Amino acid sequence: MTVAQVIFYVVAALAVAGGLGVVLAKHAVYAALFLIVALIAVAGVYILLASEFLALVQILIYAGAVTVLLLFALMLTRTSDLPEAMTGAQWPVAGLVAALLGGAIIATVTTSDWPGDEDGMITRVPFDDLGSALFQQWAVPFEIASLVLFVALVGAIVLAREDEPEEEGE
Amino acid sequence: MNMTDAWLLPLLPAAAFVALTLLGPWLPRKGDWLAVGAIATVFVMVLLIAADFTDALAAHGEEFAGAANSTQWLEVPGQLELRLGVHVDATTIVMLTVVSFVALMVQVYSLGYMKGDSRYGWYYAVISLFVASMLALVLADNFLLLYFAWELVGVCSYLLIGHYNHLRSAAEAAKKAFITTRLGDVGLLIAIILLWRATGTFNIQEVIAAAEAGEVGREVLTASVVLLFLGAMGKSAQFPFHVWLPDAMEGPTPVSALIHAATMVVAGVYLVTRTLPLFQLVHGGPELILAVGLLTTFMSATMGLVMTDIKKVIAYSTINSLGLMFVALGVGAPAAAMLYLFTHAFFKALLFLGAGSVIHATERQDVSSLGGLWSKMPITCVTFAVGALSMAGLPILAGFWAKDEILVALLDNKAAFALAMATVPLTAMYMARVLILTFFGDPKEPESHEHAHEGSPFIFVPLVLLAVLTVFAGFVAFDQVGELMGFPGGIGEIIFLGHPHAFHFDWNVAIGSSALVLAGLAAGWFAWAARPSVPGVCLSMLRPVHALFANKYYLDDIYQAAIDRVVLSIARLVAWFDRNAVNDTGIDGGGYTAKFAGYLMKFQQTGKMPNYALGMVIGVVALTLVAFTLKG
Amino acid sequence: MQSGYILLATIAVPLFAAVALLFVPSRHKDAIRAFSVAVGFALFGLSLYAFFAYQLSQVEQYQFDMRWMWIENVGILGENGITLHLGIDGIGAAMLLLTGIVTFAGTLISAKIDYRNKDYFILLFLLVAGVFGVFASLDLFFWFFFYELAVLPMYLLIAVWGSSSVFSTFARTKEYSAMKLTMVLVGASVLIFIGIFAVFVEAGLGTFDLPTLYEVEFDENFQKIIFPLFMLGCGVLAGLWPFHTWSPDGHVAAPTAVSMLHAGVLMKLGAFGIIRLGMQLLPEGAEFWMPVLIILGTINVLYGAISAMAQTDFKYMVGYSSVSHMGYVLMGLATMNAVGVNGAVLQMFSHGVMTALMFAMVGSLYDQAHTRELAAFGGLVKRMPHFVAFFSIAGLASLGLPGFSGFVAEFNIFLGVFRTYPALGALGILGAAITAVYILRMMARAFFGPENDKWESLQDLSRVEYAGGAVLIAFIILMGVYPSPFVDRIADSVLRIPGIG
Amino acid sequence: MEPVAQQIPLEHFLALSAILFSLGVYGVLTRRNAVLILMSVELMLNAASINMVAFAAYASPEKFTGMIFAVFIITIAAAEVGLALAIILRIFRNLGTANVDEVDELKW
Repeated sequence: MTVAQVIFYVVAALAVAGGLGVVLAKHAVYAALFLIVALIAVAGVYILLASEFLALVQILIYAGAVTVLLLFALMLTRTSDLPEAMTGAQWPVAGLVAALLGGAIIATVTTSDWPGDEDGMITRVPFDDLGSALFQQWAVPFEIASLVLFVALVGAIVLAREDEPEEEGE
Repeated sequence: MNMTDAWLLPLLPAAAFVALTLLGPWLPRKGDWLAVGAIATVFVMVLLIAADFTDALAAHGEEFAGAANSTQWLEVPGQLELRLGVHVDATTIVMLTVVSFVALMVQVYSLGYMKGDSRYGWYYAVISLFVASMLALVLADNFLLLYFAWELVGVCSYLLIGHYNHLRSAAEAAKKAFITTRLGDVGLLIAIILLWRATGTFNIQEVIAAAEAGEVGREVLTASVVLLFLGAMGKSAQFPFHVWLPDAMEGPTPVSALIHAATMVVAGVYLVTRTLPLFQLVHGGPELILAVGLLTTFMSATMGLVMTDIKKVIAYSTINSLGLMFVALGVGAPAAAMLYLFTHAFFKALLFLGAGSVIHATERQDVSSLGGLWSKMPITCVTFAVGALSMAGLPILAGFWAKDEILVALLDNKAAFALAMATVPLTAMYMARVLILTFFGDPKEPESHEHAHEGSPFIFVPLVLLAVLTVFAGFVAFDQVGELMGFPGGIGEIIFLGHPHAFHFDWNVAIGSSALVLAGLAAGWFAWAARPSVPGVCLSMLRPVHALFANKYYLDDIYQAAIDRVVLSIARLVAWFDRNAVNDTGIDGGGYTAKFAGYLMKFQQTGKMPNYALGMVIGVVALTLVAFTLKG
Repeated sequence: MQSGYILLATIAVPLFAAVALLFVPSRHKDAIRAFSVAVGFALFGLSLYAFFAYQLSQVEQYQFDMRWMWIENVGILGENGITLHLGIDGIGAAMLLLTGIVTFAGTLISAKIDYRNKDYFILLFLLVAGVFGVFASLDLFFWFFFYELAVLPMYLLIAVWGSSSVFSTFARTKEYSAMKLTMVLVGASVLIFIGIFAVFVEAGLGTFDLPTLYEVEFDENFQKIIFPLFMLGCGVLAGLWPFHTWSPDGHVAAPTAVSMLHAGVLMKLGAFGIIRLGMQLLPEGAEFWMPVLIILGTINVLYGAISAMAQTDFKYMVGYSSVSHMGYVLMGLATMNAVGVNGAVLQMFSHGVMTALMFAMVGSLYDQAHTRELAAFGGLVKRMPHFVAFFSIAGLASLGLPGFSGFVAEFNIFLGVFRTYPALGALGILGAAITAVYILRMMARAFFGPENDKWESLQDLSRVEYAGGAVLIAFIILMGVYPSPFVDRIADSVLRIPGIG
Repeated sequence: MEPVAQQIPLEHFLALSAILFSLGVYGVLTRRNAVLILMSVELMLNAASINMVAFAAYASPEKFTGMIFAVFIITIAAAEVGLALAIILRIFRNLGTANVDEVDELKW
């Protein structure tokens, strides 16, 4: 077993554990913390896949900004301090279905023949190549993405702001 | 005027009908002169055609079968050709003469009788249409035109019976007449189509020829003949279809004279005469006619005896006469039937017109409110008496010759002869009864008696003319009379359908029947004039029998019940079934099923997002599994 | 001069009239009336012209043939893929004339409508355009398009301008009737739609052009499977038992002119479809299934007539009599011989004119009396002599009285039926006798007898009703007395239908 | 661009992605709190990203399309979280709860 393999299994185990925590944790804030674990573990997976840039972005944006936002949301929507049921009534069916789905995907994955898999070789992508591709070949989608972000921002503000007084009369 | 021009005959009154219908209200005198003029012209043309016919007869001898002329009406190439055409032979000539003459008399009579009627113009329009249809009926060379005209005379009869349409009874009677005859017509139409199917033609002569050549299957022929006879029974008011004719007296009296005595009701007799060869090909065919005729004759005589409405008595006497004609046809004596038809037209029209004169004068038609009219209305009285005695069969009057002719023809069939003889005194008795109760004795309602008076010349001139004919028409049976009138071989050539010397005279029968007639008349005189208490005594002794007769053997009630209880119940059942089973259950059921399915399905719309999400995922999983399975 | 533009005009004129009406302010009610009647008259003239300009004994089966390309050589569509192909044979010519007559009479009668008459006429003209389109189309796609166009405006016309009926034991609201009519007919047209596509695919020519498809000889089993789709799908619109109940309810609920058009013309679309799609496309299938159709037709005749006898409502009686008379059409078609089919087409025409007249008259009475209860009337003849005369003519025509169109048609049908199924023919004739019973009962009860004082205020026919009725009666009598112009055109085309012996 | 020998089969990455994705699905289906559902969605998004990147690295390194996709996914996720947060706040303000199974106005 090579070092890379060891690292992979450790990281994968962390990611799965984090995921389990997200969906099973009894407390919402714990779930958020487990999410951070999972996200960081995924960043580790990116590094194993020779995409350091992605790993960085993952940690900065996901594990940082997004999670903070989620924690804010939790804080803002807290109704009471009383412990309440975190899991809905359909969890047995959902568990079965999710297991089936995962099993099906894994079965498909393992029985399929994937290209480039023979030697376990991967190719490192230089930062500058990625950057130039993003701003040349993918310039238009990139701009659109910025627009999406902008619209989302405006939309969030519109949705979240307080109602005008005259609208309350409904 | 040639025989082949006979197709013009119906067109004249038809044109008068169209003109009266469209322009009637704007014509002077509402256009009655048009109608009378048309029929008068037709009468003259009929005489010309008859002359042409006798010439042809003289030229060709006994082989002469008649002249025909037809035109195409409708064609499906190679499949079907319907033609309208006329055929003139001896029978036709007799019928044409009767129809045009009686129609002329009745139309003239109506000038006086219908004067002041609120629908005077319409009356003349329909009468014209009737004459046109009736002429077409007797001229028809094929079953199609015959059926066409057959139905048209039916509808004219319907319209005229219902002439006084503000009366519920008139409306009901009209309906009854139409529906009853229509039931017979179902048979007629089926018979016509069956014969067409077997022979490929509607032409009457060709159909008969084909049947005689054995081209028509036995069962088909039997069925057609029976069905054909159904049509004749309906039109000619034979038992058990006779119920409509007495009710038809709701119409104006001239209409009764024309349609329900002289012309339309004998259409059945005419039809059977025309197709008699077909009946004779079928085993039991003539016997069927004979049985129906005898039954009708006897039953109608008994019912005529107890009726109190003067017109209904005459109506039953008409059924009686029609029955006799069928009896003659049943024993294979069409000549006798035609002679009776010919003379019957005159004396029966005379009776009705006479009754009409009484009704016109007194506005009563129940014999129990009439009486003693002879002093007020001598002409009517005498002419009516001539008609009644002729109907009874008193010697030398027209009815006597014709009736004896039929009795002679019956000599071979003892039972039938006995039954026919039995009706002779009955007939005489009820004719005496109606004559006595109407014109003799004391007036039962003095005030209406006071006002009674002879009508206008329009009314009594036709009466006199018909009375004269009633006295003398019977003599045409003798060749000598015909030759005197200028017909070679006698008028019998025409009447007797190409059997010129078929007139038999049997002194024994004549004396026997005359004796019975006299006995009947005497009994009538005894019961209703000499000893007025007798009917009451008889009535009390024979109450059930009287009730049976007076209620027309309960046939009307049975029919009414059959329609109200059975037919309408079935109809309501079907309508109920249609509404509840077919519609509400079947058709709406489909809708309700969809609706209920929707009701059930809506509960999967929980509104809870996780449920929807679960559904989606299950779908994805299922699809994945399917894809996975297919991939192998 | 024969030009497909005539046929195009019969479709385009009502469509343009509908569009033009959109731009008329709805307050000009009289102008709208006058315009609509004028359009009706124009359509009458066009159809009359087309009928008489139709040439007899020509080589071409379809005259006024004209084709406008729409979609071609795209995707699955090959040459002549979907074209607006117009043309009529003798059957189409007769039906076109019928539509013209009934439309004209209908617009005349509709002049009485006051409530939103602009919208009413727009919908009416859409419907009329659809009907003309079906009779003139020689392309399956457009055939179906026009078919749906003819059915759908009906929903609004009934639901908005119709009338509800309340009886002692049940009620039929106009919304219910409109919905049922639309649902049943649309459901039936799904069958037709499936059939059309099956034919399209099976032929594999990439065209919806009917004359081209007529040339194709379809596999016998295919025909046997697909024919019932057309038979049922079209049959439902022709009032086929047991899917007929939309018809009495729908006709009763509909406003007068819509009843006239619907019973007079639309039901004929169904029978026309059975000929055009069923018998002409799939002759072997037709031969296989016709025994079923003739039995259903006979049931229609008797069942409809007996039901009509039990009705207590004028319009329901007329509605059920339509079911009964359409049964004769189905019987005639099912004989598969020239005489019977010829009779069926004649009956389509005859019944169309006759039933339109009946509905017009019932409508006239209802507008004044606000009831259609048979038992409520009596002695109408005194106040409304022309009404009674017109209604009686329609009634007598419907019971098959010689001299009126019904006799010619039914006689031909009986001849045809007797050739193949004498027993059913006898039942058919019995049905005619039952018709006589209920028609005469109705007349005796409502028209004659002592006058009911309640109805002293009734007026006789108005001038528009008189005119509309007179047009219809003229054709009833014309066909009854001189049927050759009709038979010559129809028989010629009927003999060209494959499988007709 | 030099190849690196990792000696980890592609299937292992894919399997990890599948497990994470299923966990996310399970979370979406069972969690009641909207914010937690959002977190589960993030898990699913990450699983998808892993797939993209792994395929890019193994199958078509010269194009690195998968990595670009991953960048976009992260971008969209950020926008999505922002919007979702606003919606959740709105629901919370109107209905007084952030539990999705209590928000069932749109039912029969």
